[in-house]
Amino acid sequence: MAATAESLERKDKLEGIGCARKRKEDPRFIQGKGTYIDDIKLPGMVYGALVRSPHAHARIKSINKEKALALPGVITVLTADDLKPLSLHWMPTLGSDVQAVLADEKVGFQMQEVAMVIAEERYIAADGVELVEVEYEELPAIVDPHKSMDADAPIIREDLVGKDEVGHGKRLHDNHIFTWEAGDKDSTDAVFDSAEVTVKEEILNPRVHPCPLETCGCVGSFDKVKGQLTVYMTSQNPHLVRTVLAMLSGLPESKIRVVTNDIGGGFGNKVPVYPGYVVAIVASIVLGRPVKWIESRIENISTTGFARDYHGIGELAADKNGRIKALRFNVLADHGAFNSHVSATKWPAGLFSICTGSYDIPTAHVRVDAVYTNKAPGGVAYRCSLRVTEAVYLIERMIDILAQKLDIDKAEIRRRNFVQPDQFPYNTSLGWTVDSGNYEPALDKVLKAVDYEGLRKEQAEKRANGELMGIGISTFTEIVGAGPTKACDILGIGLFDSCEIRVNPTGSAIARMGTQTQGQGHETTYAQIIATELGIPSEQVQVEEGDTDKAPYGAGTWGSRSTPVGAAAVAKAARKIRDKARKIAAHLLEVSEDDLEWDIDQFKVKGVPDQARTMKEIAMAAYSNVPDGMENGLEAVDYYDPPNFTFPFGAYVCVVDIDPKTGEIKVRRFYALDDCGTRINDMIIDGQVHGGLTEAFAVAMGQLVDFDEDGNLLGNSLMDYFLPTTVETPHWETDYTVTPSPHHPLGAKGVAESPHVGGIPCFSNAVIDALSHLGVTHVDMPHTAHRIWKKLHELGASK
Amino acid sequence: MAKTQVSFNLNGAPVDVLVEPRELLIHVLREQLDQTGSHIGCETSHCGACTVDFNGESVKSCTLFAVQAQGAEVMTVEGLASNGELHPLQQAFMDEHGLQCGYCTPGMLMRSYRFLLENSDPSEIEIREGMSGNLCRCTGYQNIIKSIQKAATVINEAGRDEAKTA
Amino acid sequence: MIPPSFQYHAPGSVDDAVALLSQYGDEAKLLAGGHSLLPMMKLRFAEPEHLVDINNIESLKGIREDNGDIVIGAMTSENALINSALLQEKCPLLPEAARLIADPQVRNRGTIGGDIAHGDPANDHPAIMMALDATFTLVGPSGSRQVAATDFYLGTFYTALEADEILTEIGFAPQSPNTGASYHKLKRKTGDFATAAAAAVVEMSGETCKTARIALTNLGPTALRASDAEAVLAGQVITDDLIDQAAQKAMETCDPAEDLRGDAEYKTHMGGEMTRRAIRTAVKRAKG
Amino acid sequence: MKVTLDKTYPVSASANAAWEFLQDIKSVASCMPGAEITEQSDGTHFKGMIKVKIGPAVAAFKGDIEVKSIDANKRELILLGKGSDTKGSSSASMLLTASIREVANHQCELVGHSEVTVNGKMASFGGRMMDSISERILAQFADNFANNVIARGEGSVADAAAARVAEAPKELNGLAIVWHFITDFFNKLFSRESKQS
Repeated sequence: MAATAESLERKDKLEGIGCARKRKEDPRFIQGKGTYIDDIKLPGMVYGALVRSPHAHARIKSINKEKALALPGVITVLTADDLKPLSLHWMPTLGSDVQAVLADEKVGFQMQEVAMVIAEERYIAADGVELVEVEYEELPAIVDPHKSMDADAPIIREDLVGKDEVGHGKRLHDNHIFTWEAGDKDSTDAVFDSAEVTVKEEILNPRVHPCPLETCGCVGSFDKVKGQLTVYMTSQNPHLVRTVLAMLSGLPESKIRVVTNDIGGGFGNKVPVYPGYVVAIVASIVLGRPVKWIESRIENISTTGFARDYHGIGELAADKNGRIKALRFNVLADHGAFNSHVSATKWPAGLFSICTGSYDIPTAHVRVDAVYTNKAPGGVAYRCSLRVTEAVYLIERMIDILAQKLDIDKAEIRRRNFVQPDQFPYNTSLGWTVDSGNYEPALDKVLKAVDYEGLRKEQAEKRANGELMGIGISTFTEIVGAGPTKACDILGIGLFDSCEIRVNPTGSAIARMGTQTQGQGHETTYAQIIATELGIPSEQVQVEEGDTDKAPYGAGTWGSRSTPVGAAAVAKAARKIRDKARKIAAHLLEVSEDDLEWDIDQFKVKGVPDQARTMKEIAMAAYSNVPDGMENGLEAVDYYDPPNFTFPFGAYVCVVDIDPKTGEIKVRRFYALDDCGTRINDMIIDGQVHGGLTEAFAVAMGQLVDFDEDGNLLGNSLMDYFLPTTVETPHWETDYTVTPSPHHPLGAKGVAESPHVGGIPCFSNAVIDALSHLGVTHVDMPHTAHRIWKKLHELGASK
Repeated sequence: MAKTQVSFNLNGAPVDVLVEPRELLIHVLREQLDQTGSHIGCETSHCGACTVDFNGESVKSCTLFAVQAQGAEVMTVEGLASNGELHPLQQAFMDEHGLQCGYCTPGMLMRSYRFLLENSDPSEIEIREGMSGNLCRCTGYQNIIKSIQKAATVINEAGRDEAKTA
Repeated sequence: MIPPSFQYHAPGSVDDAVALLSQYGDEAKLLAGGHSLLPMMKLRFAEPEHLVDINNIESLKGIREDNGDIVIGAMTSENALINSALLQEKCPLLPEAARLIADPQVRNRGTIGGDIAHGDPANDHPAIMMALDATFTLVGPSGSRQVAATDFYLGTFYTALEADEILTEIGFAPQSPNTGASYHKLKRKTGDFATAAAAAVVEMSGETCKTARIALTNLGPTALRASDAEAVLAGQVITDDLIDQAAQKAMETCDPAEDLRGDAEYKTHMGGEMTRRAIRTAVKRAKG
Repeated sequence: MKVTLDKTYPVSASANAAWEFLQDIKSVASCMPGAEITEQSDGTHFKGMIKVKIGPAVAAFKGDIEVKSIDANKRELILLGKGSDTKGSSSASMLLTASIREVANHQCELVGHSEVTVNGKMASFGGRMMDSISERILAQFADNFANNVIARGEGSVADAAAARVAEAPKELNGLAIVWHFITDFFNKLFSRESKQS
């Protein structure tokens, strides 16, 4: 019908939800016109460079600035003693601990910040760093977290001696940070004692680093006359940072402006507040000049925001048919020299208790003990929600180990344990309410797509003539979108998020957000939501983030919050505007609101199609002809506090071939099905999945932040740290099902982290599956050729 | 340290700069000449974010002293579009979602620009090898490869059309 | 990551470069491709007072034939080797190996001379040069001299090159008929140095191996010539079993240092495996 | 980053002559290329420095030397040297057990066991090169040691040795060693194995 064709055309013009439209942010990037932190250039700007500790654990005997200060162009050299009078030599961390801004009498990890040289030029600052003479008294270092709580272990944090807790309950040792537990220990132990089958495995999530291509940095700019501090910085959460800076500096938040501009990737690395930022800002306040500090790549990998370092022991209890009866996970968490682990106040181990995964596990108990070591602080969520990768890795590995023990097919054992569709909303034995899920159809679709049975046949034939082929499966459930403010806060601030929309008289719109894109394409996807909700073409919707003077308060973009929380706020704010628009339309059409129905981009009178007012017309009226008693203007703001997290899930299959003579692993095929609920832009979703899978590949196959026995870093540059190139990176096949979140205004759940979280165990499961007939149940990441060959050689299978 | 004058052509226009011998080309391009499209990602010549076209070859400008550019022809991403028209590669990266955070993009574009001049009709494997000196953390490369394939087609078709009309 | 200050010299001739080296002694360093030296300077490990940039010396660049021999200028880039029609026809081994070095951008700056003169056992050209029986021309204050690749490497980063000498040319005979060559390199990823690599040049007559030259990369203090492995093949009818024996001999030649790439046991076994693969391919190519 | 080295070097002199020299700490130290004793605190404690020339880079270590024990019966000396480079970016320590073993009438051996530990920048970027560096230092030390011992004797042999002592490099010639660091820095590419031992 003509009407349908006409309305379809109007709908297409909007380029709203479901349209794979091109990104609005791309034109500036492809022409080299992005504005990243190191592109900021301000009049009178000077440069800061950090003097860092060569030792993992040492007392500072003396710091001699004289030679550095004598260098022409060096303005000042700041140390802890200079920050003390301002009591800025220590700062609070996001883990309820404190961290030295500049080393206060002692260093606790190699490359710790000791002093900052401020100079007129970048090159002079670097020369100045070489001239600062620091005398150290070396102390024995703890590198292995298993030794942190030894009776004779050296005390890493003398500042905490006598404190029996650091924000999260009782400490058991001077190097202990907290114990966190969930579930019912007694009943879990009971089930294990009487179980038909149990499996147990030590499983490490090694220390890795998110390593975005742009390192961290900032420009602090203090206007002494206005008493106004402007901070340009690489932050995934500018509003929280502003609050932290206000707490630190004593300046009112109204006098602090945090601006992010464009960010060259974050992946969790750009959530915390780092010493370099603080010193640059203090220097700017002291000098009254803009101070720029930019990390080198080596500083980035060595000191800011590592991830994982979770040393787990997984146990499952089951019956002979592979039905899991109980789960018991114990983890030793290495948090480095300060607990700057990013976590909501009530969740010192993040959301680790999602570790029951997609499975109906009636009884469970988990315990996480965090300890200090002489390594860099951190524990950020590397392209995942807090500790979710660690949780999913453990359960997805353990269920394979159980299948191996019972000789049950690894797809079949998952089927037998899936939470069934009619069980949703499903309350896990560790206290979560999973709102929705439909796991079996997803798995079946993937197995069919890759001809799983055919692959298993091929594997059997290959094994017969000594070839190594592995098939990995991962059927994961994520938890993202932190989160309900009743459950989640950081520094007392709830993890809601916000959107403010203004519709201009001529019908275009601007939306300002509390979230912060780092490449996810917010300028495009948020505009698409507004297009669909308000009938304004997404091309005419401008989305702004990352300026605390302009945007409403929000907790930022991490833990896949943008779609579950930010996008919900967009929809809610848009709907408030539509409600007002309906009143104006009724007024213009001289009918009652109830006689109106919304149709794509206009309100029409029911049954009288030609009686309508478009949003464009309504927008103009909002500024000229509103009903009596109504304010002019057409805008709304929404602070969205989600009722629950969202639970994206997926089913992945990976096929690998291993060369037994070299240990080299070739990923033959990787098929990823994701269910992120309502899909806003397929093009962008696919891009996110490709990226997440590639980071999962990097973690599984090569990434490791390594140390020698004295705490010296081994491999902290891109010569050493594994970022795969085009040649190593596999080709990705993507697919999807749609199970909308029942509580999200759009039914969307978030996607960027699923491929990382679900991908890592899928790679490991494939590699270990290739060796399983040799009796191998587990090998730790990273799966390098050397490690695989050694394993094969040890088994006499490297021929 | 005494500064020396260095003169070269940047995106077709002559430029003169005063530099210390130790100043890296990437710093001079970004800070003295305000061409901030080229980025610094690793400083050890591994990531390729600083890739520029140098005398008709792709080089990593973080591992070249500016004094070595005396008399050189240097092209950066800012010189890729000509008289207001995007280069087919720029258009293709946008059409095929060949970028996310955009940080590696100028290096990707400058490398693929030279790569397609070296190999106008590459296979996927040739593209993967030709782009192996540029790291990306966001895209997983798949759409970057698609973008380069699409640009190659566009450029070749344009070439054929010109040949016809000529 | 900012390099320290230095004085920059860009001589236009070998004589001028040698004069500068003689004048400044070990305060001076040669700058070729710079992809090893610059990161070292940025880390402030290397702080030379003088850098002698030899990129402007045209006479050091190019690939030519000189009464039957192939002669390559020391400042010829890896990509120039890869793209040389002459080499592809008369010494395909060299382009094949060059393609496995670093990445495209680095190969535009990296030079064969820099790779050879480091004496770095991890570099690829030293083993290739041994397999090709190449000769190096070194020029110093007292004129020029010739050193065979097999005599050039005295220890890790310790070569026959004197502090005031420059490697100017590399010469070797083109591949003779009924000869096949191959270089197999195991590495972690694109741009990586070899975990282990082997070069083989094999001359066949029918099923019999007339001569064989085999050399190994990153499996000892220098590139290694695997003479014992060569001896196993020479004059024999090539069989899989014989190739295994040769690989075994190559493993006995290996003395690798453990590093993050792998321990000695792994590297030694990989040396054997790469040798096995290099011989197989070379023999196949020799038979055409 | 720890390296343990066991080395034996021939000395063409009597065991007694060698042992006598070995107890003269200042002279022994001067056998260490680039090393010198700057101050003697007491009978067993000294301050000194060692300059290791690494190609164009010079690493100068300042530190303390302590004589842990002198055992005349075993002809054994135990020295502990600890120091950090003047930039403070690296530190090193060496526990040296040196003893003299008689072989023949005018022939003995210097038997050295040393444990070298390096921390900081050098360990991170050059750690796996400590082996060969320590070896070079010790080899040159042994040379100088032998020459010094012989030089204390008489006759043309002694004169020749004395001449060699005079010529001996005062700094460790590590021209090659800079490349150790360079390639180590490069060679670690994607070698992910832990070197903890």
